[in-house]
Amino acid sequence: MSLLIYGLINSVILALYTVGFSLTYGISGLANFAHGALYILSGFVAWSLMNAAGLPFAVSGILAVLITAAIGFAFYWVLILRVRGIPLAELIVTFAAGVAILELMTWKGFYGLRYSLPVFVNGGVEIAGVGIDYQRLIVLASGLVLVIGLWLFVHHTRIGLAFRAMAQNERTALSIGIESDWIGALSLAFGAALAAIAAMVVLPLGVMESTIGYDVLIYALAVAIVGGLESTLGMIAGSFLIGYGQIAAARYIGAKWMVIVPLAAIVFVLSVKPSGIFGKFKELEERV
Amino acid sequence: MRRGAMIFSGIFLLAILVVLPTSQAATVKPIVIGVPTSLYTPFGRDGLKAVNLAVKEINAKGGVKVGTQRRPFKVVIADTRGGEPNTPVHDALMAYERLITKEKPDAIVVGAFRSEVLIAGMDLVAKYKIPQLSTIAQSPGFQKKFMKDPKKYKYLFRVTTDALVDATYLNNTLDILKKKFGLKNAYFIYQDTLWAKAFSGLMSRHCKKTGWKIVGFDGYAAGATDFSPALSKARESKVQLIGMVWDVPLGAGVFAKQYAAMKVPALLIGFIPPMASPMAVKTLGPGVEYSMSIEFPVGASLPLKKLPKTGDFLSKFKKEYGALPEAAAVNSSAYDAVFILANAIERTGSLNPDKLAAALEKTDYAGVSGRIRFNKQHIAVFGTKDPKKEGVCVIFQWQKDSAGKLKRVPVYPAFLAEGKIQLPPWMKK
Amino acid sequence: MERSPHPFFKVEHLRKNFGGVLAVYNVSFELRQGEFLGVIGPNGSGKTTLVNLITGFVKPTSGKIFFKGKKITGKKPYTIAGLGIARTFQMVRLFYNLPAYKNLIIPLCSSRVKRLRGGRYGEKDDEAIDLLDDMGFERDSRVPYKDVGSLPHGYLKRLDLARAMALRPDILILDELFSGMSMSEVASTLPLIEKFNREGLTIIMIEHRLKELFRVVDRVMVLNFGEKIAEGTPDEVMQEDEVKKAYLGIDVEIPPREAV
Amino acid sequence: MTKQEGYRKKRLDRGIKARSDTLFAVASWKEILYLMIPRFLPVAVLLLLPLFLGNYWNKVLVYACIYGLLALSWDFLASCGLFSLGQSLFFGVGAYIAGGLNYYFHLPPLITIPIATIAGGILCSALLTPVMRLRGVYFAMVTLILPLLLMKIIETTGVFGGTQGLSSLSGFPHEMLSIYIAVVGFLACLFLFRRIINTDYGLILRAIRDDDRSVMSGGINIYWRKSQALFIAGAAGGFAGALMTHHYQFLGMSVFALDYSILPVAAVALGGQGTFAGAAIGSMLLVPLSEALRALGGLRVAIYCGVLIVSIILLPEGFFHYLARKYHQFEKVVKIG
Repeated sequence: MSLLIYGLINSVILALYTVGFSLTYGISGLANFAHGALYILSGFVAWSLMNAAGLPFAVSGILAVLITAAIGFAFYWVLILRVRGIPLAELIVTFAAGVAILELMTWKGFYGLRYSLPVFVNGGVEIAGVGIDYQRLIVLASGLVLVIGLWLFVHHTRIGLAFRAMAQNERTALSIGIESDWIGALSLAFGAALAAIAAMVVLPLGVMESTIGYDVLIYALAVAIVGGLESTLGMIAGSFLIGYGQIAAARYIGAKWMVIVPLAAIVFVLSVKPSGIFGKFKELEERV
Repeated sequence: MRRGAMIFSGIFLLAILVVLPTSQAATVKPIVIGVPTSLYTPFGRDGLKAVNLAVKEINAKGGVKVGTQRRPFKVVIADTRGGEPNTPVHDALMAYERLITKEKPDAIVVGAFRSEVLIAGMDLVAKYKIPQLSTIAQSPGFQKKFMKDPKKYKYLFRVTTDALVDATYLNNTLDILKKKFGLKNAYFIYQDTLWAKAFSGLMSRHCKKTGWKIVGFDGYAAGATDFSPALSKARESKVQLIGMVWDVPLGAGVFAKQYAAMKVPALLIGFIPPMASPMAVKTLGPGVEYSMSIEFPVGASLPLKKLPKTGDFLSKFKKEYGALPEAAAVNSSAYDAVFILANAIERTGSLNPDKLAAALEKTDYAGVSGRIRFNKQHIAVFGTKDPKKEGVCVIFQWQKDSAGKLKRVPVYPAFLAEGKIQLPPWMKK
Repeated sequence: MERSPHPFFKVEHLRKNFGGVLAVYNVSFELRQGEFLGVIGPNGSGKTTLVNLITGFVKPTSGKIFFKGKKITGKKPYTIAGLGIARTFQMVRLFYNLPAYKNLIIPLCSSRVKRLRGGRYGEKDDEAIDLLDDMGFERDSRVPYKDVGSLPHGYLKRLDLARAMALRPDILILDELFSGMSMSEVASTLPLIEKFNREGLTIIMIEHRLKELFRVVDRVMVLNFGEKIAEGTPDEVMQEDEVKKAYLGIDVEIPPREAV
Repeated sequence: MTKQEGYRKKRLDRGIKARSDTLFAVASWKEILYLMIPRFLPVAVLLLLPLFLGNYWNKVLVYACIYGLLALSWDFLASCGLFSLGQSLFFGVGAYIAGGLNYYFHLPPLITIPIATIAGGILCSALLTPVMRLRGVYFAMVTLILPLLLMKIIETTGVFGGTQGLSSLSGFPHEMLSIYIAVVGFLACLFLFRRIINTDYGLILRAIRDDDRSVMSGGINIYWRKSQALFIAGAAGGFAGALMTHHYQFLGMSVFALDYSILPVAAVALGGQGTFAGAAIGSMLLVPLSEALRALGGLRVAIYCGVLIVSIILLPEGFFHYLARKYHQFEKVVKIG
């Protein structure tokens, strides 16, 4: 039972890690390798606001999300725009920017025992004999809300539809008056905001450390690749596979093997079915 | 391409500025102490602060007497990067070597954070013949390598505790718990790195010998972020005690919070930095109550009434830097190391490494962490008996005081204890 | 020519769908050695897909292809090329930053050519220049040494043909070789292809310029919406109602074979 | 970028450049020097440098050569269209082979290094063969992940000393020997790669990068060729790893660290891709620079990344191409009109 529940929570956490990454990729085809860095950056922004400016967590959390979104937006205009359309240069630039952010944070001293965001509600309940804290239930709920909200947003709002048009065909989108650079920048801003939201709900589970950024990136990549990039269904499937895989590996093989699961999954999927579980035919052709 | 050229020349200018030596009008040549360590880990950061504090004190008194002349200390630093095991060891060695060849330190203190860097760096230090008093890494691998060629490695000393000592303290506490409260189911979790594994291995072996039932013994990778498998297993199998050894902040923090959240009805004991830290209540919330942790050696972050020196050191530290050290480990060792070095220099009256090493061997210094002498393997003698005879550690528990505020209360050994071990109410039947 | 028990080249019930779109549907045909087959059809009728299927660039959904009695379906493009099925590309695929003759080095380095040369060690560069000479690249001019990027389009098409011929193929597949060529370029290239055919090369030619095509081919196959709707000599084929329907409005004049 | 009204800059090739491109007869000593200096001067400097540098800067030189080898190996893979983000894979595999042989079988460095070079190349091409059909970003991702995976596997299973690594490996009998092995190995690799890529063999590799379908239709087994390229690049990386292991007499799982993947890419981006000389210059600039910046501690990695971003965005052609153009051309300001 605990396997079931904690597997679910682990999966939702992975989905939260990934949702911003795959939104950005789905809309503008940009694999944002600075995703993990933005995630943890938002955590430290919130922490700084709380501790330096003395704001309550609710306010600083929201501010952190907005600031991260703005950083994502600026990031596009300052850096990505100049290498747009060269996938490899995009990858290297985002990756390098992410590593630079993480190393700068380490250098600034955001590495230690005192960085932690408070949980929303203290305490916990018992479900079917398994102890679970309210924060994890909040993570579960927000994961659900975010995925559904994203679906509604993409399918039922004007800007969401513009996003979809863009995702399907950039040239057509241009011809009906959708500015691709704006959409690209917005997609990165939304991706960054989602990363920040994930950070706000997931980070209170533990303490913060700049190196989390690397892990988040790898988890996001693992989920996105295993499920098939940019497919929402694939993202959900990917996070469940890896999430349960990790918990099961920890329980039945040995806890050390948890970290191997996502890495092995990436390598396995890319070498066997590069388009991922729910990837479409088109992607397969492009990748191989 | 003018812009590109400008950027490049800019980078080069910056480089030149950085390498240019800063001129100093020093009349007396200072004694240079090198501090190569992972400056961004709490251990390295606070270790450096402790060193600076000691140096300031010594210099205020006019410095160290070398022969007839009084010379001040000067601290030079090098960042060996990374608290995680995945930062390159070669790079750390390079930083070490740069420090040694460029700054020409007369001695090195603090030293590596990760055991593998300490051990890999031993050859380097021996090659350049620089006395080194390392104060962070706890791996017993040090002694093992030392004994292979004691002559070659004679410049290397370790001032702080060894994982073996830490484990003895915990084992003795386990004995008390067993006797006093009749606990018998234990679960061990450790960070899958060398010293932590050695540490927890000693604990579990001791438990096996003394009649505990070991329900689980799990190594988690240093980057682990979910401990629910172990915690749910512990919960299901009615574990009464969880032993945990960890040093990377991240995993320990998640564990501490998750342990509290999942309400595992077991007593927590071990070395969990965020939980032992003076800031634990602020960082992790009230869930830390009743958890027990070791501080090695004494004086790292917890002022003890029965050892006034620890209080002195920590109040000076707090006055200088505005807060207590973050981690409940090794800070007092870094402070002591500087004094031990000064002491040895004054005794031998020379900075010659061979003479200095010989003088260090004869060290007998009453420091913050107890009386420091070195054994044949060049590690400081630590024990559980008497701070006047050896270095000591302490085990404390988070308890509520009369005002309901959470405080760290020393509970073991008896000569340091200020309170009794309390069993959480949810464990009493 | 001795008769082998197997047909030289045979396609059986070949079928390919991309997603829901049927690109090639149930196409079967056979080729004798030395035969010259033309493939025609309106745009989007699956001609290029057929070439890609035969040369292994696209894997068929179902169906089989045999070459000299051996099944070659599902084999990798380089294996098929190595067996002796060479092709040109509708949109030429050349290396624009290399001199023209260096483009031929690639097939000349293949194991097939190495085998056919019989271990004879010769200058590959010379052989490349010779080949280009055959295609009408004047040997003494600097044209073969020029970077491909600076050559006019007609040259590119002929270079692509030379590249295919460098492989010393048994079957040559020409995918709209003449598209984008001027009349005079076509006029100089066509005899070349005829010459290859006379020397025993089996050729499959996909072409929109029916006039030129009908002048050289033995047989024509007509595709429409991925299906084979007719096959036979040029005269026979153009009589069929379905073909007329597919080529609605196109009035094709069929010249006598020998009248070049 | 200069805003002179009515004037513009004009760039002209020097006469000798135009002639030396196609003709091999040179007329005077001056011209011979013009052609030879850029080739021989750096080599001579590099060979003489160890005699004059101090102990520490000699270490930096070795470091630069080792990163240079990784950068060359990156550039070689890139020449056939395989963009890797995991040079540390090659590096680490070579290091573990050499270190393992030395630790468990006590073979001397002069035997382990050649074995690590060859076996490292074979092992790397075998490891990457399943993903060879991936292109661009996907290949980069796999190569980024693979070394991490190997690192975690070593951490988890504890093979080869686990997290602690193996120490007290044998070093070179003489300090100068190790420096010269690094320098000569680096130069040999540079010239070998430049040679390979200009032969017909190299031509095919470059063609695979440009258009693999066209190469396939030429009857060339591109996967076989790619695995050969992986072998060559892997051997260079493995050599670097083996050298580093013996140089520091230590082997740990950190040989798979991100640093060994990022720095070579940064070096190539800085120096310019596709000529190997760029990769060499890039690493010879970047490594000493980063050593000079060592005082800044952990900030250095951030600075590599900064250099990488700046050189990709502002100087996409790289330092080498920029220098080469300056060398072969002169500029003059001409009036427009």
